[in-house]
Amino acid sequence: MNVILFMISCILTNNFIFNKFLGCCPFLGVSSKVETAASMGIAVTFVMTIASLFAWMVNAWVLVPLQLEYMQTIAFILIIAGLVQFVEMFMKKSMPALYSALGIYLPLITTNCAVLGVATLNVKEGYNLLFSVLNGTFSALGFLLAIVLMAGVRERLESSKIPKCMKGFPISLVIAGLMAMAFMGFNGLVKL
Amino acid sequence: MKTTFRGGVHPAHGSKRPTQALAIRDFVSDTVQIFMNMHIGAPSKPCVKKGDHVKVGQVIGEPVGGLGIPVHASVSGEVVAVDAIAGLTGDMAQCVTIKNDFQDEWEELHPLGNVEKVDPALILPAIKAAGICGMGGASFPTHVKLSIAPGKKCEYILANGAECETHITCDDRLMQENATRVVDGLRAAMRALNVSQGIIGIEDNKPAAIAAMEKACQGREGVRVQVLKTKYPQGGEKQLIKVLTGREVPSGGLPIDCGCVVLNVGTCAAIADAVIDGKPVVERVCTVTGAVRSPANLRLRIGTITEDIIGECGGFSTEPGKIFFGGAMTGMCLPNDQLPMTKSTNGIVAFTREEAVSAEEDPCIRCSKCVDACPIGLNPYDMKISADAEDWDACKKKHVMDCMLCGACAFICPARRWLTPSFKIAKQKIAEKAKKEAAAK
Amino acid sequence: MSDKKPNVGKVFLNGIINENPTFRLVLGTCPTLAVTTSAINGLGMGAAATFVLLGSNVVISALRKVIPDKVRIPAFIVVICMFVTIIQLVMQAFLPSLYEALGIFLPLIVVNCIILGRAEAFASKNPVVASAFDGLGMGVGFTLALTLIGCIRELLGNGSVFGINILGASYQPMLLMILPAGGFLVFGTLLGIINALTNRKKGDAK
Amino acid sequence: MSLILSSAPHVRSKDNTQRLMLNVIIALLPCVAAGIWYFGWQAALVVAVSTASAVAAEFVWQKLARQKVRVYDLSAVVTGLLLGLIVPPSAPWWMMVIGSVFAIVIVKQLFGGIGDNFLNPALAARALLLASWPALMTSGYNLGKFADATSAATPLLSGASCMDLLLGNVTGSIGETCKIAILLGFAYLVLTHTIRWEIPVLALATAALLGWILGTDPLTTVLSGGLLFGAVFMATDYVTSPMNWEARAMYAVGVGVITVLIRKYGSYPEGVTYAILLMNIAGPLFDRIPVHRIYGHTKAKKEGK
Repeated sequence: MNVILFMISCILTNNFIFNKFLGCCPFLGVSSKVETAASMGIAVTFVMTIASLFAWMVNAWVLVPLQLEYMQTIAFILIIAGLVQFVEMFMKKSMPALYSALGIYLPLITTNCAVLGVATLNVKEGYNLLFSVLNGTFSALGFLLAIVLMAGVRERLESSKIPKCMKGFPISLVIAGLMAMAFMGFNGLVKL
Repeated sequence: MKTTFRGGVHPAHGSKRPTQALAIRDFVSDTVQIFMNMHIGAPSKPCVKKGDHVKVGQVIGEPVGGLGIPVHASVSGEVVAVDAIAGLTGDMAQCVTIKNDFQDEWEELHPLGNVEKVDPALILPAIKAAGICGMGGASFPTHVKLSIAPGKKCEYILANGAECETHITCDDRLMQENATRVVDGLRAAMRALNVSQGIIGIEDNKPAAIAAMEKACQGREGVRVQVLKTKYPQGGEKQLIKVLTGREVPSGGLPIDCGCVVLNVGTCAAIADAVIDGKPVVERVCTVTGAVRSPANLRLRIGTITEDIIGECGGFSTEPGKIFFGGAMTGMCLPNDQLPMTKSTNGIVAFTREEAVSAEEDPCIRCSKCVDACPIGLNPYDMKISADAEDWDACKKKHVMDCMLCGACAFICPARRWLTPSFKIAKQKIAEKAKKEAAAK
Repeated sequence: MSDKKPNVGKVFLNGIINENPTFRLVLGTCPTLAVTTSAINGLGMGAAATFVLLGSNVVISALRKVIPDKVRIPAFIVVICMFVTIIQLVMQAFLPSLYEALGIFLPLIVVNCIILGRAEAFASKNPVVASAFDGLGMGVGFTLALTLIGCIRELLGNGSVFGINILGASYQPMLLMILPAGGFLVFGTLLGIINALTNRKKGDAK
Repeated sequence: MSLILSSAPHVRSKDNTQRLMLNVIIALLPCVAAGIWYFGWQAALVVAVSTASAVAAEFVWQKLARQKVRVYDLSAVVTGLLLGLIVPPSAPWWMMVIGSVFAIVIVKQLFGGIGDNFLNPALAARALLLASWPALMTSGYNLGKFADATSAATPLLSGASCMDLLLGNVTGSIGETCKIAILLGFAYLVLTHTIRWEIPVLALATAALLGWILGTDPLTTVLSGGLLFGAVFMATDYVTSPMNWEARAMYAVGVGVITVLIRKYGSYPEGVTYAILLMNIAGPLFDRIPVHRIYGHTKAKKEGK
């Protein structure tokens, strides 16, 4: 039961975008079309899950025993960069269809703060392996939900008469703000 | 049994039916102008010249090409001009002007007699010789419609008596006064194609017509009346087929692709005239209403000039702002009152200045009334966005080609947006592009 | 650009005004939104980022001829990471409350696109001094923006600026402003206002 | 004779934007009356301030942005009225001004004005006020007929009888308490073809069903809190509800489900505000789900794929 509640909280209550401001750059930058937004979201989900797993293992089995915790950031970013490279190569070879859909987003993910963020958060919150991976997956699904909803709204607003000075980032931020306000409705939905 | 389709609107002007009780009366003017391009397809070739004397029913235009039909003189008298004049769309077309001598001298006719006994093989040639094309407004040559392509089978012939358009009541009166003729015409078409089922669809706001038609159907083989709910566009071909047979015309296809042929009741009556009496199309019933002193249902000789018709109806009641042929939902505007009516003109409506001025386009409020109203199930809101952006490819993806320009969305739109006109342009642009591409290949 | 010696002062001002990373380039949105719940947090975050930006720009510029092109991005990240780790440890030791307030966004400076962006766009192509001023200019621009947003949010959401009460005790704080949604809204409207002002300026110039 | 040439259709329905908005205003009048009856003159003041400031905000914005002033379309009046009816009767005037200006300027005009906003302006403003001043937004019901009420407990938990709920003899936001008034408005809107009945009915039915499964009496679910008001006046907002029938149905069900979930498990006493806002956001995606049937297209699709 706890696990399920945790998942819901990752997606809705503690949404990465609307509550933690992680992954805002792709959220604002890659959300003009629903299809690309969904692809980006799926790619992020993929990487965040694996990154959480590896980061936890490296932290618990390498950094902590060697008392190298201050090297955390550097270790994590290298893991993520390597992982993204590896995933990219692996996909190119064995899943060309998926690669052509997600390929261009993968390099962007290295500098997506959501990925490094989730790895760091997992350590900070002291999650065990299961919860780390769950946190990675479901936070990413929360990101996916947010970015797809955002893209839906933006597509709908494509034909609207937004004032010139608000076009682009400003209106996207306002949309995000209003969405964050609506997501506040989920507050307290999960009491952990 | 279903009596209606999904979507549609209720144009209030139609429900008033101002000329309901008006019986059909004849009117013959002293000059007629007969266009050679009254039907879809290649215009007919004039075969009379200035100074010729013609009789009623004499062929004055010979058919050209597969979709061609002959054109007949509608009055007897002298041909005073054969020249090109601007038609309804502004395009120049050949036109024969005849001065009526009021002798009403008829060309010799070749009646075939009782439709139930005539040789079915003779029916189609008789229809072609009579120059019949769709009288409901589409003006598609009827003999072509009834020539079923090999591999296709016609199972239903539907007589369209829905008359869902606003203002128009000519079919209503025709069914009341000439019910037997309509049934005869339907039976003739059924026999020509060896079809066993004929259904006459009539909206429930025409009880007198329903009663008359039901009576006329008694004892006739395979024909029956189906009462339909009053809603626009109940008389749309696609909607009528769906309601009467439960079938759907495939996208981009014709009614025959789902085993149906739809004939207007006026067309049915013309078929009956052609078969029983051998009479070609020289006259038709036409509703004249709106800002005229005494609205009427007139049986007019083809080619009667609008000004004369309005004059017959007592002239304009006030300064007109707009005159159009057909109903208010799909009618075509006239640039002046000098144009003649044609075989497919079912109504002439004059609007006052106030009625004619169209409101300014407001911003869309996404009320989705257009989506609810679309009888095809399209999303006019979405199509309009692409049409405004002149993104014709996107329009095509949103199925604008399935739009039948019924006007329901534009009618219902509270923001008064020009939905239907936009789609008309989009359809033209897409068709032009397809033509260009085909030519390039 | 590498041939010409860039004007140091211009480079510095460029980062503050014309290419302000927050308001003009809209980079590094995550920390901008996350830590600006108060003016002091915005200033702290800006200062930390400025330090990293300055350091990484100098080092990368110095090493720009040594680092092979193919591995330059990972190399840049390692350099940036080094400085982030330094500032993390320093803050933890001397400013523990600010360290807590900034939370995970301190280590996340590593993936702040401003820093990697400047390394790639400027430092890897320009001499050390110019790069230093570029880093400083960008850092100051970022800091100013963060502090401004922090001030607005703190003022409306708490009635104070830098912890000093301004609007008096009777002010009913608008809590939304220090919630995430408020961050998005303030940043978005501020961007719109700045766009409108610059557009008008451009219009005047024409 | 000069004749106007234009493309068909030549007739338009009588319902223009202004007329539809007027219909909504008329439908809201019973709620306004009930609110004043129960909560006294302060309720009238709240509604008046919010309506006036909404109209003023729209006017000033359109003047400043050099746009055509469209105050005459009455949409700002509707927004202001709606906002005034979903706050407690003791809401301070400055809060109403902030709410109305936010609703009109940020939620509506920044996106391009009427028809272009993606959230219901009144509800977004309520969410803003609720998040900003939670204390002011969840108390202060002891006015008018309830002046002597000892507690201003959250209206959902007060344990009032169904009859009290129906008549509005309970505390709550100004317009949401008297269900009879809301139903009157609903009937008017449906009879004038201003809205379609599907969204409110589906939303209420879903909420009642889910509430019943989770152990609440269906009638109480429907009659308590702001669900009925939201379902009738907010969820049916043209601009922010989906276009296709199927999408509207999904949207309505979503409103019902989220309302009950927030009521039951969330930290807010009433979830209908957020439920509708969230569905406003998801609406465009619902419209993309290809369930809408187009005449003559079923077979073609199968053959095509």
